[in-house]
Amino acid sequence: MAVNEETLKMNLLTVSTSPHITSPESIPKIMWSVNAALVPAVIFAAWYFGMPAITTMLVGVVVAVATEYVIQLIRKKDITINDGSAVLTGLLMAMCLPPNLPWYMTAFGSFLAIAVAKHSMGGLGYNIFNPAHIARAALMVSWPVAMTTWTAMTTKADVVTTATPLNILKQQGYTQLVETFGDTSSMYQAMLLGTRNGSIGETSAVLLILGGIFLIYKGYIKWEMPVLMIGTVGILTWIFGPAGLFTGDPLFHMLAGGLIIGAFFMATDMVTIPITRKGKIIFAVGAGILTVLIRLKGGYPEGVCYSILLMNCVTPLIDRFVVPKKFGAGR
Amino acid sequence: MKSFHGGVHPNDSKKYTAAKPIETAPLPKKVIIPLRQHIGAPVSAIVKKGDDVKKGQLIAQSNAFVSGNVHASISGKVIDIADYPHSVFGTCLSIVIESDGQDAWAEGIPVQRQWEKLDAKELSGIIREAGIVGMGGATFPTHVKLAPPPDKKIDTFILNGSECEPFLTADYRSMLEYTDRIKSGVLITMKVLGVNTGYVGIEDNKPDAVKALQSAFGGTQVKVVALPTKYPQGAEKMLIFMLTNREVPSGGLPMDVGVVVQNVGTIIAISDAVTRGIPLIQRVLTVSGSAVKEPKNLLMRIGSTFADALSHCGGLNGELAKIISGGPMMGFAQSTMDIPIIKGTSGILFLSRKDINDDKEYACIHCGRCVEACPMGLNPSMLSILGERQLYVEAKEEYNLMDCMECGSCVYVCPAKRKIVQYIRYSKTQNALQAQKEQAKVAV
Amino acid sequence: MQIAIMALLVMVLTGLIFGLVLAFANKKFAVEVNPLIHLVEDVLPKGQCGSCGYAGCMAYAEAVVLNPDVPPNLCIPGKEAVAKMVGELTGKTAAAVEPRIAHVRCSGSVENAVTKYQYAGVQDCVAANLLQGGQKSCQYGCLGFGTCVKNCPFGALTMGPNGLPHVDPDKCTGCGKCETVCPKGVITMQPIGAKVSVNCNSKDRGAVAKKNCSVACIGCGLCKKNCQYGAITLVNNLAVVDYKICMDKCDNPTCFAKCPTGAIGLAVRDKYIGNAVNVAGNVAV
Amino acid sequence: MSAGQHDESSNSILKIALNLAMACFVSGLIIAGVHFVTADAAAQKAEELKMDSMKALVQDVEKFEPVEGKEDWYKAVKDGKTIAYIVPSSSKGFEGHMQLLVAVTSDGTVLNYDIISHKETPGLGDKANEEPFKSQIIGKKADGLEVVKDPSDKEHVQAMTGATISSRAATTAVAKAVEEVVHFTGGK
Amino acid sequence: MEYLTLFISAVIVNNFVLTRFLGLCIFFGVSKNVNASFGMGMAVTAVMTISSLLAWLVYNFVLLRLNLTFLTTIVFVLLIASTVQLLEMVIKKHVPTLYNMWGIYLMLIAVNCVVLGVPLINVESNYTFSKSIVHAIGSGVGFGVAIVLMASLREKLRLADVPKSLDGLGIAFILAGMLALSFLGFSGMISI
Amino acid sequence: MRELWSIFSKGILLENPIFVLALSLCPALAVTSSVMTSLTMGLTVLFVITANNVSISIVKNFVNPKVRLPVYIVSIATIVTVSQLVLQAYFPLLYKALGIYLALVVVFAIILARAEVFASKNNVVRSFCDGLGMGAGFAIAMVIIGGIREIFGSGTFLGINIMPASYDAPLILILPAGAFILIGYLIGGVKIIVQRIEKAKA
Ligand SMILES: Cc1cc2nc3c(=O)[nH]c(=O)nc-3n(C[C@H](O)[C@H](O)[C@H](O)COP(=O)(O)O)c2cc1C
Ligand SMILES: Cc1cc2nc3c(=O)[nH]c(=O)nc-3n(C[C@H](O)[C@H](O)[C@H](O)COP(=O)(O)O)c2cc1C
Ligand SMILES: Cc1cc2nc3c(=O)[nH]c(=O)nc-3n(C[C@H](O)[C@H](O)[C@H](O)COP(=O)(O)O)c2cc1C
Ligand SMILES: Cc1cc2nc3c(=O)[nH]c(=O)nc-3n(C[C@H](O)[C@H](O)[C@H](O)CO)c2cc1C
Ligand code: SF4
Ligand code: SF4
Ligand code: SF4
Ligand code: SF4
Ligand code: FES
Repeated sequence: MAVNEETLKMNLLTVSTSPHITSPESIPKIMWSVNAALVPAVIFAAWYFGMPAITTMLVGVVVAVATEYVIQLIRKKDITINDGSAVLTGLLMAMCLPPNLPWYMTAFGSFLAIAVAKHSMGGLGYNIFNPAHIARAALMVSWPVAMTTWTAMTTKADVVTTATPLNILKQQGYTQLVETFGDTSSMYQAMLLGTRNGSIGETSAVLLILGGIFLIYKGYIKWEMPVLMIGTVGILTWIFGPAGLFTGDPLFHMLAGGLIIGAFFMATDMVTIPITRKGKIIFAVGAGILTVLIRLKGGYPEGVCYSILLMNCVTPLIDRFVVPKKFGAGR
Repeated sequence: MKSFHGGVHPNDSKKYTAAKPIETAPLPKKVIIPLRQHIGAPVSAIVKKGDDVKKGQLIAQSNAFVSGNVHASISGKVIDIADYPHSVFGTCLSIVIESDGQDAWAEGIPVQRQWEKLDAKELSGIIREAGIVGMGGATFPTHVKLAPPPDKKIDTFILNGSECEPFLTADYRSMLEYTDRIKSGVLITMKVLGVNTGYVGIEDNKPDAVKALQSAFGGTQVKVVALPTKYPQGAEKMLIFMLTNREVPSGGLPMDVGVVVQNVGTIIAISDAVTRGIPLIQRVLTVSGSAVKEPKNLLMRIGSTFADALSHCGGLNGELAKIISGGPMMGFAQSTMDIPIIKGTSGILFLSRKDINDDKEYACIHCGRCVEACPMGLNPSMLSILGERQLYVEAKEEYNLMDCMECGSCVYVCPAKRKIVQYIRYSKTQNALQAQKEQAKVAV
Repeated sequence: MQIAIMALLVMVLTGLIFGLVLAFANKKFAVEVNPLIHLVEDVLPKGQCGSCGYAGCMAYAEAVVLNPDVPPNLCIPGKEAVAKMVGELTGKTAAAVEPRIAHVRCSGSVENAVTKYQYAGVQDCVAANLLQGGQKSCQYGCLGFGTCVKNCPFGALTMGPNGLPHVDPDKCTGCGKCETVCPKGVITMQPIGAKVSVNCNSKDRGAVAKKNCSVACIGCGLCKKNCQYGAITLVNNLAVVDYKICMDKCDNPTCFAKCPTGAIGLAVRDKYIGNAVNVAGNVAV
Repeated sequence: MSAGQHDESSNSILKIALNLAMACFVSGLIIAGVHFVTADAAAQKAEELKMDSMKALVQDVEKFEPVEGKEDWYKAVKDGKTIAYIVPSSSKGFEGHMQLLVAVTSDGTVLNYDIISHKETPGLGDKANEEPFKSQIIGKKADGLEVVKDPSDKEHVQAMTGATISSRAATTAVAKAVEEVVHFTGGK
Repeated sequence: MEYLTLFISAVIVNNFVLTRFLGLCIFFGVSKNVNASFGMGMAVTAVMTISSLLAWLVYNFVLLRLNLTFLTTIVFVLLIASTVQLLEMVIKKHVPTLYNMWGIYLMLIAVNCVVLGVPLINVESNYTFSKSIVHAIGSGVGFGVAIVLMASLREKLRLADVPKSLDGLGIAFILAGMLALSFLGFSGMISI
Repeated sequence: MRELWSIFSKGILLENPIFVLALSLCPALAVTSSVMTSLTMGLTVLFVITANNVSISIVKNFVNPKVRLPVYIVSIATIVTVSQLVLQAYFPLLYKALGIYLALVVVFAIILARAEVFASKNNVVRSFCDGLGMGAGFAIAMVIIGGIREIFGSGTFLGINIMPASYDAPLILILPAGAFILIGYLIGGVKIIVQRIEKAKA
């Protein structure tokens, strides 16, 4: 007995409400896993686009983390830059930018993402809009020319300005698009592997899907979301093809633009999407529909960013009306 | 296999004690018997300081129906009646008995009785006399449950053998070792209730218990069913849903769907009281956790302290961070070891730092895990946020606060480590307080 | 010129038509709202503290205007001045409001009081109180999580580094909100100008109280003996001052001089000065 | 108790109406007066403004005369000869309608143009009214007025980076004006 | 089709609040909760439609004919204010349920930018009678959509840890900015 | 005199119509993409509000309460129409730049609000000061917003290039989204300043 009393005296027991055990998941663990899931695509981008892409990603991450640090210092809050969420926001934002963007634009975007979109609303967990996308949309209106100037790596040394596949589609039409690649199968191959033009992190569909599958396996994202969002885009683009109903090229649209990275990594940002599974499904389908609407009808060639932001706007309404079924409420 | 919505799969940690037969703890030198070991009207002492009492002697009672008699668990002298620490209420008026070392039975017990010869009313009377309350943790007086109001037609009895809480193995060992008493207990209860259908629900991580009870109940109306292992399988609403496909309505009780659920320990106590005349003075409990040297299943007298239990289990094994009365999901953390074991104490856990998680609490990131884990179909995220902002009325009126059974599944899965259950309890108390105030206002 | 005349004509016609329509409609569809309500609401301090017993200032304004039984002096933060104005507006006479101020009846700071466990949970007194009455051994003492601080509608409370709330006498309006939210009933409203005050809330027997906290009231009764006017009584092992007697009769209080623990003392308002720090510094052990 | 209660007499319907009518009368007086004073100045300024904007399009000109049978058309006259037609035109831009004033010689060469209202993005689409885009269009005839995205093609109009739609809108509107003028004059 | 385009354009693509800055006072003032915002949206739509209708008639049959367009502002504003006041009185007396739903907002909008702005834009753009009505309804619905969205966002932020200095109006503006940023996705979709 | 000064000065900061009272927000966004239009609108409102306050305080006793609102509106509309006519005649370019918002001055809540809460209860001199102060507060706010938007969004001030040639202006500032966000932070900033002042006073 003496043993116990002594221990008790030296070290007061902890008292808290039940439950007393919790699962090993934590926010930093989730955030870092998502970062890890992006690594293959990041490495590919560094190889394919070279130094400019590396700089952009670095600037994106560093400025995001620094901004978060300074704001938390000013607001006298706990410093949480280690939880990986700022890193993730910075990285995802950079991955949605054209590789040759001037560094100050990247920095401005990172700053906006963290300072305006995230911390003005209270920080991690409170933001309503996807910070990375808010930053992208803001950059898009701030420097539209730079944001739509794409450099392609024909050979390692030779950089020329060309258009992204979606841009070609919007401006010149489908036939021209296929011609650029030679034939459809080499087009699909380029789209899948990522040897095509586009934002830093969006090109390699395979690696992104790989990362996404890792997250699904870990249970950090729901498989329904990417599948439904990409599926919706596929079905709708197939139906509303350029030459009448059911003449579209769904495969192209599913692989093009930021859809893959958006569907796996951005439409799944739990902070800014509905909380229930059903709500998440509505979100994914809605985002898919809006993406197609903007791609086919809108002024911009790509709509993933805006479709996710628009669905962010309606998320509180979805959460209000799509609620879990209470046990015992009658069936 | 069909299952209820939600739930979680914590590491069951039953390996510490699952293979350990129930050991009878040595006679305690002193017992502290709280007068509140049940839900309902409080009982008052009918002995005074200095009185000699015998084991099984009635020492506190109440005239109210919803109440539970209290008996001396050892023989000896009453040395104090005062406030003592209590595992649920903080402190409680308790009768302290110093053992005379005799452990002598009170007059007239034990007896031998043939339960088949008694009618339902007599059986029910015996159960009431014996001070039996729910031993699954809720400590609701059993005779009350067995006497439903006439408009509630009971047609099914369920024995809750799921023991879904991690660490605990008391019910499991009891099912293996006290199979006969369980059988008679169940049959007695069914006779009292006048029902023909009975179920025993056991989680499928205890296959030998399923087998043992299946052979025991062979040839009776009682079906023994193996249920998927998932917390909180043992919560009565889930159990009833799994076994009978009935949903206890929101705010309702099992009797609203014609069911009565009892815990294994309760049933054993019923059997003991009816067949041997022994009131509820002892119970089986699990002493476990990584901070205890020899985890065990113990049969202990009501009123023994947690310190007694620990000393029977070889003392501490390294640094102790938390003591829990009950299981890790729903039990109560204690600040001292001088806490008496009461009728509802199903286990005592001595946990070290590594068992518990006291990570920093983040803001909710709306991941929705809690929503998916909640067996009651609530939105725990919202409940916690509203609690945090003191919007408890909104939590009650728009987010079904009162339906939460505090099972803790939501907290278990939350990556932000939010203290959801505490916010919920906070909101519940604040709402109750507000209701009281309003009543007072109306009364004025 | 012609246009100017036309314009004049159109304008006058417009005015006449709308005027007629409105005036007619006014007669026909009139439903009066009492504008007094807004006037009264303007006068109220808008702390929305609820000390008047209504759900916010607007609700009280409505009640006091429409219901002749509702007295004009229910707004405690507004003190007499507001009561008088509301009275004038509504034509009701206001009884005097006794000016009062919050008083924290606990000195069980981090150093003085014994702690029984490490609390891990929501940093809120009501929430902590759910767990065996909180981390302090003394069941009556301040828990120090600042629920009162968070709830004071007038920002009059701050949490001191010693784990006790501090009342800013200049800001405190005596609304009593803190009194209602404190789960331990540590805060009471005390008349402004009280001479002495008891800085303890423990109803434990002396020995227990002493064990739990070095500055507790042990109910020894020395203060009672030392008060010649009989203003002090012992209730549940705790000294209680009858402020009315005390303030009316006593000029030179001596009751506290003999107190062995210092649980009773001069009600000097600024006894905590120097202690006020922001709430963030509040960490209960 | 209520502040709204006045003596009943002032509340007769007519009185109320007259009250408002009175206010309107005073207001009418003032407005009519000011209008009387400013009307001429306004008309004159408007005319000046129009001339200024037309002068900006066609330099060295004596006067502008309305073209008969064509609403809002003007011809720029110098030494008694019509040197250019000033024609309003419009087309659909990125966000909405774009209104232009185009100066075209009678043989269908673009002299100059001015976008007088538009909803294009500032800093992007609205550059269609500035150099260097403008000089690409000036001097071209109908066949050159087509937007391309090939820097080597000097025959046609180069799209502004990031604002192809606006480029196309401006060019189309100009081309429309040219066509109409050519149709009107017969291309001489 | 033309009407549909006009309608959709007014509702989303050229949303008055988010791209043309009209009616911001109520947009920020009444967007604290979803139900109130919904009522407000309906009230604005109703009032806007009625006043556009009357204003069109007055403008085309009186002011234009008499060459008195410089009186447009004053006549319109009087017209609208009186109509709203009349409407309010009538509803209050005869359709109390409707009044409870959005009557309280009526007076708020008697003098407000959108309600005056839309009729003015209608006559300025020379819309036909039916086009004016469609435009007014579309603008009202667009206003309703924006204010309800805004309210739902603000309701969510009520539970967030917004910095004290931004709490309230500040964060509402920032939200509106982000809402406008999102709505840019629709730009170029329809041009009128 | 002191009292008049305090009536005047509260409109500038403590009760600034845009940043604090949040009235008349539309022009603060719609016509502030350049300093010139901001200033014109600011001065117009300054004029209207002052003139109207004076006018209302003169006629307040002759107005039947049943038509108070319409009469006030007539007063405002008259003043606005006069401004419209004058601007149209002498500054047609500015008239065009302000567009429909000039007509909308009629319904800017701040003007009616001052008429209702101040001018209808105070004498001419005080109402004049109040109008001047509120108008000045409005105009200053407009110029601040317009200044920031023009300088950083276009790199110019009053149309003159002032930023280095390498300055790459973010267009967001002259678009709706940027305007909203900018004003959001300005409101936050003013709130902090106002609180500081009030604290210092207490
Ligand atoms: C006020 C109250 C009345 C109850 N009445 C009955 C009853 O009439 N019949 C019954 O079967 N159970 C009754 N119970 C017990 C519940 O069914 C259940 O056993 C108890 O709430 C604890 O369940 P738990 O351990 O699942 O939380 C009652 C409980 C309470 C709190
Ligand atoms: C989340 C939760 C889990 C529970 N788990 C068990 C369990 O594993 N075994 C058990 O006997 N009772 C469990 N209970 C209590 C039962 O709901 C129910 O109250 C009990 O079986 C009734 O029997 P009793 O009155 O004999 O205690 C649990 C209750 C809750 C709320
Ligand atoms: C904020 C923003 C504003 C835009 N505004 C215009 C515009 O005013 N006119 C235009 O033609 N294109 C505008 N665009 C670009 C179009 O969406 C489209 O991408 C462009 O016309 C393609 O032209 P490009 O092939 O020259 O890049 C804008 C894009 C953005 C992001
Ligand atoms: C699956 C997943 C996806 C995420 N996607 C994004 C994203 O698209 N943009 C972003 O800024 N942060 C993203 N985050 C990080 C995090 O949620 C973000 O920092 C918060 O939105 C900021 O409060 C993501 C996190 C997870 C776990
Ligand atoms: S504790 Fe309550 S809210 Fe949480 S999972 Fe259990 S029932 Fe649901
Ligand atoms: S599990 Fe935790 S973080 Fe996730 S939604 Fe629930 S409360 Fe929020
Ligand atoms: S006085 Fe304040 S800090 Fe202390 S217990 Fe009461 S509410 Fe908490
Ligand atoms: S300290 Fe208490 S009584 Fe004083 S103002 Fe604050 S809440 Fe009211
Ligand atoms: S200025 Fe208030 S609504 Fe436009």
